Amino acid sequence: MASTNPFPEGIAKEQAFSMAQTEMEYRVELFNKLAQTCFNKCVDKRYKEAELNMGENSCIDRCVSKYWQVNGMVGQLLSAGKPPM
Amino acid sequence: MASTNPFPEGIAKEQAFSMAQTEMEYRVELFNKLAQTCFNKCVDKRYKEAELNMGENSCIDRCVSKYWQVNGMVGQLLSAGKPPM
Amino acid sequence: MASTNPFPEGIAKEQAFSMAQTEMEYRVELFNKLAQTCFNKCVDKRYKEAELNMGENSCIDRCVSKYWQVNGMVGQLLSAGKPPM
Amino acid sequence: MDASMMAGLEGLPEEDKAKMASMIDQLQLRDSLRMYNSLVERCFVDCVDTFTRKTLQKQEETCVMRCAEKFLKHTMRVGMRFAELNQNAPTQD
Amino acid sequence: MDASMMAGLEGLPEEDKAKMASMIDQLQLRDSLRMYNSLVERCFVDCVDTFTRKTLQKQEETCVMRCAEKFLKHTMRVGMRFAELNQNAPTQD
Amino acid sequence: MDASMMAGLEGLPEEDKAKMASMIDQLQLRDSLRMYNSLVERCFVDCVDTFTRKTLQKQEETCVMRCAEKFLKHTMRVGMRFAELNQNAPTQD
Repeated sequence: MASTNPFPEGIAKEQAFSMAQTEMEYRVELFNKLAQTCFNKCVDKRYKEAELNMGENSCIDRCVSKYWQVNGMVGQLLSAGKPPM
Repeated sequence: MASTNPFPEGIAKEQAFSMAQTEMEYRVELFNKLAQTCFNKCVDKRYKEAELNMGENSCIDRCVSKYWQVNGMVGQLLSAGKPPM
Repeated sequence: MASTNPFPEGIAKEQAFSMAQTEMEYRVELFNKLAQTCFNKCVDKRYKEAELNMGENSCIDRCVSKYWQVNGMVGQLLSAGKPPM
Repeated sequence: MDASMMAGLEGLPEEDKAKMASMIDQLQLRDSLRMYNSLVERCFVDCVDTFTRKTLQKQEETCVMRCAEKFLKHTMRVGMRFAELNQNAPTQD
Repeated sequence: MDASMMAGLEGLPEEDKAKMASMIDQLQLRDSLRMYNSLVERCFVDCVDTFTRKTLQKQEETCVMRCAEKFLKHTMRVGMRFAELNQNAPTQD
Repeated sequence: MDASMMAGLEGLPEEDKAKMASMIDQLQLRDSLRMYNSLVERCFVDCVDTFTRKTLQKQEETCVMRCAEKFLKHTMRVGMRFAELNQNAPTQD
């Protein structure tokens, strides 16, 4: 029950949970921004029908693909730690 | 001090707190989005005076009412689980 | 192990942590909104080069200064508790 | 909201009620600070557009104050309407 | 995501796995509610522009329903593409 | 910020300081990830507008890289100014 280290497990474990949560929140936010952005770029806002038409569908697929690519590029720039000045 | 169930109360209670918190956050976000949206739709951005005029006030009341209605409609659509495809 | 007060320290301490966290989140949000806003006001979106030019740099400095001033003004208005109606 | 929200918490010991109250306080503080930040952002965006000096011009100040007051009054009005709707049926048409 | 995320949690006692599962449930609930709020906001902004009456007009209702359905279909499609990309390399060009 | 923030935590045992430090780390990680997401969104919105192919065109790539670098430099500059203002009076006019 007593340990030599006064706060070992509790904090380390909480930190692991907290990191996992932060990581999941990041993924959710990435997905949401991507979805909002591609909706804005690809979907006709007059809403003449409830279906996505062929043009919209192929625009969405390409938009997701390009967004993913931009995400990768920016990730490389940031992790390169390239001093931005 | 010892229970047959290894993690009963603690988790259930935390979950209840957490749900209550999520629900409150949802309400706050609904209110904030409604307020921002109706401000954008109804209020003159030239800010010629600090008061809301009659036209703005009645626009705000109707905007809140319509927003609430849209909230209900979308809620029904989602809870109907109507497969969107 | 037992204390006369059933929930003294635990809650007070959690509250202090929670306040500190809320305060930090506020600062971060202030900074992010300021940065996004001044980028929108000052930076040429055609991205003809990767550097900020002199005009952009001085615009940014003034923008930050003015944003800070607006932050102070609104803070005073709110803390004055001046009844807005 | 309250009824369903509190479902799991009814009849809990004092300690939990205190924890709940503390959580609500925290959420309200956080919400006020967010509102403050949004108000500053909105009024800055709507009122400040020249960056030839580092301090606000007189008419920018006036604009910001009116904007802030107007937004606060608007928020109060929306709050009243919102409360009325919440007391009635979950949806109103 | 999952692999690295779970790194610190592998082989943990049942209690922690339950806590983890509960956390994921909470995040999903929160995310659904946020999506709901965004959907309402978007379709309201895009479809409702007249405030001469306090109830929706017929064509506003139609617009809102189409908007909501279209956004849901869009989100499902994006979800499928996103899942495919996540299964492949972290970045794809 | 720091002074008032730490008020309730002064002279606390080591365990609490560690908890505090861990919280700050988490907030910083979360903030970095949000900044990353915002940067991607902004540069995508500003630079990508054609969807006839599924990979970026050369000039879109160039635009994204410049946008990202420019935004990072901008953020650093704003950070310096912001720090200066925080060191002086709470408000400066």
